[in-house]
Amino acid sequence: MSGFADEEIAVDDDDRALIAERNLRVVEALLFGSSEPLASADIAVYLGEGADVEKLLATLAERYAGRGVNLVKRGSKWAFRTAEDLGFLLRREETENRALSRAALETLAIIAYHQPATRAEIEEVRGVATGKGTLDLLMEAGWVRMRGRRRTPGRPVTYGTTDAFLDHFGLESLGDLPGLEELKGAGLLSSRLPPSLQIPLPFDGPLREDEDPLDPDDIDHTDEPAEVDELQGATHPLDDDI
Amino acid sequence: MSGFADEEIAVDDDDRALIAERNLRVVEALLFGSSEPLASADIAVYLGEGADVEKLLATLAERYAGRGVNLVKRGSKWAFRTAEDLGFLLRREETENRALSRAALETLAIIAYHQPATRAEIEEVRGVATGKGTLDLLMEAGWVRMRGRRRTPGRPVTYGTTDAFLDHFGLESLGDLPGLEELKGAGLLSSRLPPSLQIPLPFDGPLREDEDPLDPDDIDHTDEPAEVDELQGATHPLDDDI
Amino acid sequence: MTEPTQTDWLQTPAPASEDDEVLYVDVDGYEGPLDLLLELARRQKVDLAGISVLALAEQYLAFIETIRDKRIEIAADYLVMAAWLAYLKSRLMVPQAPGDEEPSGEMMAALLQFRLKRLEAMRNAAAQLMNRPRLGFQVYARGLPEPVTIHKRSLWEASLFDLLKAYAVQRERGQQSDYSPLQRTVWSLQEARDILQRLIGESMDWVPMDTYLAQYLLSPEERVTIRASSFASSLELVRQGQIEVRQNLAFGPLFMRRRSGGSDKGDA
Repeated sequence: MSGFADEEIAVDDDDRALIAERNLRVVEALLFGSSEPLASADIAVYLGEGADVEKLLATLAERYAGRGVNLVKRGSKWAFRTAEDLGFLLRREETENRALSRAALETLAIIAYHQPATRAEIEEVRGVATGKGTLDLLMEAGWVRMRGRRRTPGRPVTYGTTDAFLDHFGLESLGDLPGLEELKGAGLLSSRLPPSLQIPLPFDGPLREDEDPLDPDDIDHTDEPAEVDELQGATHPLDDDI
Repeated sequence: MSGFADEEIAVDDDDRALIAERNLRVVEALLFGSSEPLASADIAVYLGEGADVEKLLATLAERYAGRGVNLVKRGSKWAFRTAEDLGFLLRREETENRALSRAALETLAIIAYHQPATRAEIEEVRGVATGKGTLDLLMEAGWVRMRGRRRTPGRPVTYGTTDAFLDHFGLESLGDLPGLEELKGAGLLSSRLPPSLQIPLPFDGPLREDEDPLDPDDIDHTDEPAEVDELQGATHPLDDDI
Repeated sequence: MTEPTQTDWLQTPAPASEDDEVLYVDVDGYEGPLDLLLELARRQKVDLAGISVLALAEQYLAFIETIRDKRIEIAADYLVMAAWLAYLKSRLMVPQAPGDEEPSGEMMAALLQFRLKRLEAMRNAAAQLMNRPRLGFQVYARGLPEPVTIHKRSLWEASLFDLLKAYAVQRERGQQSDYSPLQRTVWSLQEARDILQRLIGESMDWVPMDTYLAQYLLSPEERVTIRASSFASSLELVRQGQIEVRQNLAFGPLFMRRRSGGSDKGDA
């Protein structure tokens, strides 16, 4: 089988085709079974000397093009890989119900009542520093969004709640959040609080006068820019309707 | 995509062909990506409701017939495996590091050909006591499982082979066991004397009438309870499908 | 003859001995007595169907005898088989008497042949199985599997009550820095007694208790504890004969003065 060209033995086309087909099968099996991508030299040792490994690989890659699995070249090595458009098959999403941490709950509550609120304002009420992770988590949950930037020195980002927030907590609008007297009435706030304690009127409408739109690269600061973007986009048309 | 026939919406042949081709790619990618055999139910969840998984599998198996990699059926599951005839080429140098003892080998063969078989029946064929270690080893290898308990005094555990056994030895079903017909003809699959009229065939399906399910704490006797459990669980729904 | 044979082995007398020359085999190499018998049968170099069961039994018994002569420990099941074979031999050599309920020698021989054939068949089957193109030896699964990775997405849970409570707790916490809880003064009996002694001093005039204590009774919160402690202390002072106490009418003012002349008891 090897070196038939050198030996100048007349091999008719049928035989050549047979040999090529057989070699293709070997290459296919080798690549399939190998635990790492293979270089053409790795494959050559399994074939007759006259075999054109590169050509066999190209033929095989062509045959697998458009299939569920493709033969791809990575650097100088070859491997079978799931077709890119079917990558979703390899990822499965599982949802898991988890209770929100106290820190996240507190931060969310402050944003809900004090929005638009900057991180410094949240920290002022909470009395402790708020980790970036907490805000990220609330944004990932889809309940908090970045609204804009406050027109004050440092231009801090202002945070607000989303429609998903209203939806989750069964509120028609922020106006449904109970006020001071209602909280007292529900026994959640002590009636002995000084009269100086006020609860602000939260606001989740369009940007206020003291807010600038987000900078274009603010979006990149989040882990899931697409989602944040979408939430922001979703809020505005509704505000117009109200 | 699902139930289009019922809805009597005219779907032309081109669309059908497109859907089938896409489904084939999905099936191909799933099976190619997995090192373990997959049941058609595992695959069905990734396809439209109307998809005929068995037919897709048959089509795919046909396409890969004669190739370096074949789609093979192992029990009730399917997997891509390198072609058997290329074995001599692909054979790896590394020898069996864990050669099975003669006792384990004989025990495995007896279970395969006589299943469901109790330990007493295995011992009767071999004429010698079978150590617990031998059965444990075979179960650990994933080739043998506890099926249930025979409805006879003492309620002995019955043993059978697994889909992994079929996969390892390249058998589509127990009917492919080498020499099965000859052994059956010679009456050697009987656990009794030759004059006995019934010649049982090995059987790895659901529990028979003379078998009870395993007791809940039987599972704890094995080193890998989850596997035994899973293997058992996996067999039943598939048997119903066929 | 439907019962398994193992029980039969136990019902037989001790074996007779006989010599044979082929017995250089080591019992350790065998997977039990049936395996040994199979090996001996193979040495007859005929198909198992054509073996002489009688010769086989004799060879086996001779083998066991040699082992015992060498005082080598031998597993009990070899001895059980020897006993059964000795019985088989005796059944084969003595014609079956009419009315004999025991299985005939021929039946027992057929049983042995069957068991040997079956064991050999299983042994061959095992070899055939192992010669198949096995997964991981000649046949391969995907070497670079692409397993399904599961992304866990958290679905956060919180109720409106949790939210409101979290808010309220924080607002209250914020206010607590301005709040100083009232320190309620409690006069101890000893304290009241010291004060009374000091105030009454050497005064021999009847003076209402509240007058003595006027400067302390200005703060309404402490009025009760001062009065109570002072009254209790005054009773003790009266008991000790230091002061006298007088009250003209119920709930009227309580007058006190120094008792003249030391330790005599006064009336309340």
